[in-house]
Amino acid sequence: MGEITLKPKVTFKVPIIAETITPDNFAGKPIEEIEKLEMWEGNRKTTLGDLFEAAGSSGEAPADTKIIIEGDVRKVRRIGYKMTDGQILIKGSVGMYLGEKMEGGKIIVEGDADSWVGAGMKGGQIEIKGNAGDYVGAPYRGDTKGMKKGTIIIHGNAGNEVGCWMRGGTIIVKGNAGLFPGIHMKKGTILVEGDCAGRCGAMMKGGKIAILGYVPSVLPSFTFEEIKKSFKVKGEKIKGPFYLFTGDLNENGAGKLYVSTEKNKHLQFYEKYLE
Amino acid sequence: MIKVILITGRSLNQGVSKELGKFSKEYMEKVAVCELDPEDLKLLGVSSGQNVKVKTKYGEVVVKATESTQAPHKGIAFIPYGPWASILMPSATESTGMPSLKGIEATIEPAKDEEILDPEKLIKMVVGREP
Amino acid sequence: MELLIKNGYVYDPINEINGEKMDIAVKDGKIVESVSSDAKVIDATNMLVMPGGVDIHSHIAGSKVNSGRILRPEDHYKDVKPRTAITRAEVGHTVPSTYTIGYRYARLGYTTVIEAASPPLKTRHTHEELNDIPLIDKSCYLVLDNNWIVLDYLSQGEIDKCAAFIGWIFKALKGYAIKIVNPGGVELWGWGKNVESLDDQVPPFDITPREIIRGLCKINKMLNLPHTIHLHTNNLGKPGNYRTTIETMDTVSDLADGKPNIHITHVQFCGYGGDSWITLRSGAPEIAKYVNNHNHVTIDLGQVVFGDATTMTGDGPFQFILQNLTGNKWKNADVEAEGSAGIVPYKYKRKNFVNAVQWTIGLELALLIKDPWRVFLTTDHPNAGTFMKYPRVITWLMSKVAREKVLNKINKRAKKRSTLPSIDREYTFYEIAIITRAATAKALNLANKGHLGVGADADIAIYNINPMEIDPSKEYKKVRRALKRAAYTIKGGEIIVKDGEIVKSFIGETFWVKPAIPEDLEKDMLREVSEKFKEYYTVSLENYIIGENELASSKPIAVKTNL
Amino acid sequence: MKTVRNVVCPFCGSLCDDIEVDIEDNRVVKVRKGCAISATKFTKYNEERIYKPRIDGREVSLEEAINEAVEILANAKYPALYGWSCTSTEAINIGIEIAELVGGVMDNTASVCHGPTILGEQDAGISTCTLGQVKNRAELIIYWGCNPAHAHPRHMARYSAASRGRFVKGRKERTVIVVDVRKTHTAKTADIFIQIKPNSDFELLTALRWAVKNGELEQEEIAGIPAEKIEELADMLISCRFGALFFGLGLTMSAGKARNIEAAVNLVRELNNYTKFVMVPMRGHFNVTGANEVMAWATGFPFAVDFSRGYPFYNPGDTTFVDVLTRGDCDAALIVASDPVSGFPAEAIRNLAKIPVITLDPHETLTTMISKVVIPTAVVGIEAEGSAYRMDAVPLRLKKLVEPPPGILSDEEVLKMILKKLKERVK
Repeated sequence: MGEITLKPKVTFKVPIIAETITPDNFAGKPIEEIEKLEMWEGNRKTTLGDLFEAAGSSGEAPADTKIIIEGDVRKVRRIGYKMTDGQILIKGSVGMYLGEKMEGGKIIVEGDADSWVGAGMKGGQIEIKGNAGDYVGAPYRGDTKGMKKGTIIIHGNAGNEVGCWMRGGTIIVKGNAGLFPGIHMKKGTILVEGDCAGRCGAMMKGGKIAILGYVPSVLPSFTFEEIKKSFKVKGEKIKGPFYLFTGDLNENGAGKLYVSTEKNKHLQFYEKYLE
Repeated sequence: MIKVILITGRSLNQGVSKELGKFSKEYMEKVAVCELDPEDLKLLGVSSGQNVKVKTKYGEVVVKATESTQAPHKGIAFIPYGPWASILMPSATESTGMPSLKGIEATIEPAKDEEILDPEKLIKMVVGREP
Repeated sequence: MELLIKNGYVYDPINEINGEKMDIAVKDGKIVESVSSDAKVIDATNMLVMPGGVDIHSHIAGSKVNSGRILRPEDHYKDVKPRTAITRAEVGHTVPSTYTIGYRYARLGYTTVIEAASPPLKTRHTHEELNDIPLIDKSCYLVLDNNWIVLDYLSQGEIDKCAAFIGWIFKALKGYAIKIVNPGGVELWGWGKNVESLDDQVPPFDITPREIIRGLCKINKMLNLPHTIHLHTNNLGKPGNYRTTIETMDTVSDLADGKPNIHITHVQFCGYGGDSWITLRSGAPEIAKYVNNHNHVTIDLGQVVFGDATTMTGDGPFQFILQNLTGNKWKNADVEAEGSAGIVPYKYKRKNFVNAVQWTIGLELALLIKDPWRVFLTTDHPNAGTFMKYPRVITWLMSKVAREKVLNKINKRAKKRSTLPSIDREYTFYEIAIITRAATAKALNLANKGHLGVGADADIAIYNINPMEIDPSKEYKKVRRALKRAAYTIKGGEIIVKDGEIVKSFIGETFWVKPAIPEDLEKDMLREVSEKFKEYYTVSLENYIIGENELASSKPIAVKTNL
Repeated sequence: MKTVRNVVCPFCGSLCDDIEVDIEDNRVVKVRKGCAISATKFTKYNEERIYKPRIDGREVSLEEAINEAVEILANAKYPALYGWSCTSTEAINIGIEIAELVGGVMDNTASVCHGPTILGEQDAGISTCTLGQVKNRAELIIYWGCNPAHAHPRHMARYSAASRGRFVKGRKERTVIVVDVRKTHTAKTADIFIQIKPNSDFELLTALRWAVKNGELEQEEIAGIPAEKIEELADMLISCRFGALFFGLGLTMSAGKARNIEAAVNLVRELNNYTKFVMVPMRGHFNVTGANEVMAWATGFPFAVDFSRGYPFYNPGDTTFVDVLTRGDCDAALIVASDPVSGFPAEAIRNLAKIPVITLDPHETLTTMISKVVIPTAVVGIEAEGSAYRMDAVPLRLKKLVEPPPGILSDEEVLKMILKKLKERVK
């Protein structure tokens, strides 16, 4: 396994577009060539070498290339764009569009990640040890091609619209989630282990969402089905019990929404429909 | 002190006084205000025209309390758009471009003896220097 | 400035020049007999030379097009090009930005394009966009058939005043021809309804679609307008509608005087046989038969090209049906006292039965209608595909092999039902020059466009292909590649494209008609109209009028009327 | 004295075009037909005027100010250009070219107004119309999260509730419903007032749609409204011949933002299966719609366009001015016809105050206070002409009524000068 370490040379002020930071672009290249990779600092075209100190050596193929980023890269965007294999480890917090359209490999962030983590992701794994912003896995405006495959794990909290337009794959939020997890979702699984600000599964057509914590309410276009003992994520059983809802009926959807019964006593009134 | 949901918005007075100038007396009179439900005023022990301090997670500001003509809206406070309202707003937009300018949790307390800052002082306070 | 285009193979059907090797001389923006020895020489040896393309129906500017842009950011993300020292940034795929439209048409060798439908109240917007479309000359049709003032006058039999109103509106709003969109049906869409036949009543006007069409056809003649009425049929997009289309053509046959008096647009969308989406079949043979036997009709294709499209039309009720069929996002925008617009993103798929039938219909029309002077190439951009696909459509017309390649990939049931496999006709370059420039210029009565005779505007397309050597039937890919990127496009005597790249940019002209209306009649009419305006509209009559100074490069065309 | 008729009012998105203005000695002396705001706008436009360009508070010549502006923009790595909603479409169009040339972020005030409406539309579409359709046909009108009595004072009389149209003759022939968190002055004129809990519009819109679809509501109360009342309301919406929903910032700014609009779009779409229904955003500034239109035709996107890589990139939340400022991304700003400092959250203002700001405005504002370069301009619609788009995207021509003060040019002219110099400077 080849390892390349990148360190910002200065504190970045304007946004850095760094879609060239991928194992695919690094593999098989000597440091001098990696340093020549194109980057954008605001409206100036520049190179990786101008912005980052690069050290180490890359592997022959993306699969055996690991990129380690040290320092503050909160302004740096699109790291891991379309990567197919290999690893990126970010030892801090990172900017928007991390792992956009990623197809394979693994990205680990030790700090926080800004919005659009794994935007339109097609495979691989992203793990954020801190918090994530909004629109995890979501496509750009107007587009309907959300996350298709792969896994995103967020150990902290996530913002609004986790898994917007999701078409497959798995998103796990170990902390809390904002409004609208699984909005427009068609397929795939979202697990929120903490609380959720609400409106889960709005306009969803399919897929599964489970909330283990508190939810203020369930949308009126969801219908209560039954109480379920457990919920499965990637083959692993998550113990309930859960209120199970189907929706979004406004979209003739058949998505499944699991909400913890214990943390949501205020939803008990639904139980009258069991009789 | 009472807890309210704060909303901001346009008002006719704000619209008219804006055209008289952002530094005019009228603008400050019409915009540095907080419209409250009569019941909320009573709870606060404040009468229309007295100053109150509005606090949110994001900031605090002294404005003049007025009795709302668009009541009932118990538990809801209204401040017209302008520099006094915006200090109380979150800067985060939830990645939409739009800060949440309506529906923010706030507290209101009487501040009869505290001064309402004019726009110049307000900006100085926000940016921390002479503009 | 002088130019000499030397040794090209020239196709100039209006002047009956069919692949003759000759020189074209240009001076001060016009074609001339000869130029001095100082002229800049363009060596067109072994190249194909044609007049600049003239697109008779394309949605390029105005509120509807811009609504499409706003509605579809996903259309734009992948199709971008940074600015250069000469060009503005390019963006947009099926609904490109104004700049992009100008550059892309120019690259194809097109130099004149008409916006197909502008609601009068929003025509100021149309002009603001036309002002920003570089390089090409342009104009717009005004949608007038569901206009309340027109309907009031027609239903009251006040045809003179109606003509005066329409004449005035061309002067006031700077438009070129009368556009008719689902006459009567769009007015009813104001209540969420539609018409189903030419003889349905349109309350409260006490008028039928047939009467609207005939009335406007008569007025078109009274005003002596350069183009015919330009008509989008009733029942568009519905199985079995080819009958409505033929009925529509026939309803004005008695008003004709040996020349075309009606243009039916994007006939593919109104050429459907069968009586449901399941029994859908092509109605092209029947329509072609009618057109072949009646010389008062011209049509354009609205040819489907597989892939992304954005449907946009003034036919609000049709778009409502389409959004229900597709479930795609839908914009509807009704315009007070005038009409509507609807937008739905769409993707044509080869394996989809309906889409495959649609694809065959356009080609059948082009191949079964014998007279190329009455059938024009369009994709009803961006409804059936973008204008960028014209080279591809041309190869389907020129090559049976190219058609068969697609036929083998389309929905099997659609292929079985189509007459297309049995058609052997292949267009020649001369015929292509007719359906893409000569005939369209003629139909628009643009005397200086669409040909290369002395006095014509020096709008010229040169393609890097040798028409004497190439066999378009077999080497259709070469044809496509050459037509996609003109070797040179010359606009008004200036070289604007070289080797498929924009080398110079400026703003072309916006032309519009200025009919002469008797003063008294106009006064009478305006008195009535200004009263109606107060009731019907939310803007004043004065603010409805567009000043000539609002056009970046205004070219009025004075018209003597028969009023 | 002369009287100019059919003047378009350059204040709010209603763009009333029937104003009559008396002019004497190059001054507006009387305004007829306009609302209170309009009358003030036309007569008090000389209050707090700026008469001389400034750099760092020092009065300079126009040329010096323009040169300084050009230097700032040309040197910036990520400049932002913002405002635009209170100027002519022509001026905005030049702004776009400047943004493209300097590789900046071009945003207009829609981003903090009806930007969410556009985002909602981009996911779901919208069934809309020009205001005359409502005037002529609407039997049922809903004002949701908007207060035209205050924000668009003549809207109800000219275009909606109380307007006189061809098929519907006036207020008595219409049913008016107001949905708001307060009993606003608009609500006080309504036939039905639905007082909704703050931040629960999405739930109510969703429930209404479900009720229109004849679905069963399993909750007894939604958004503070009993289920039976929601069902009744749904029946009313279905039963009218033509319904119109006007909506304001009560939807775009409260929890859910763009998704509230999407829910409204979906409700209206559903209603069109039963009757005719449309919705129209109550746009605020007089040409914010024009800013969206011209940006869309020139760049493909209606607001929040990032040109840093030479072509337009759009992603509100990233490329919107509030976000760009809050993250501290931009290193210079050009503000035209807007006062973000009096309307933006504190963090954004703090960051704006740290960078060189160029401001074009006729008047002293909180933004001119913190600007490095201030260039005074003419008041569009009074001292300069140009095009503007009404809230329903009807384009109108603003008139020039009087001459601006000596030496003061229009936004369009000043921006043209900046563009010209920039073109020489940036190759």
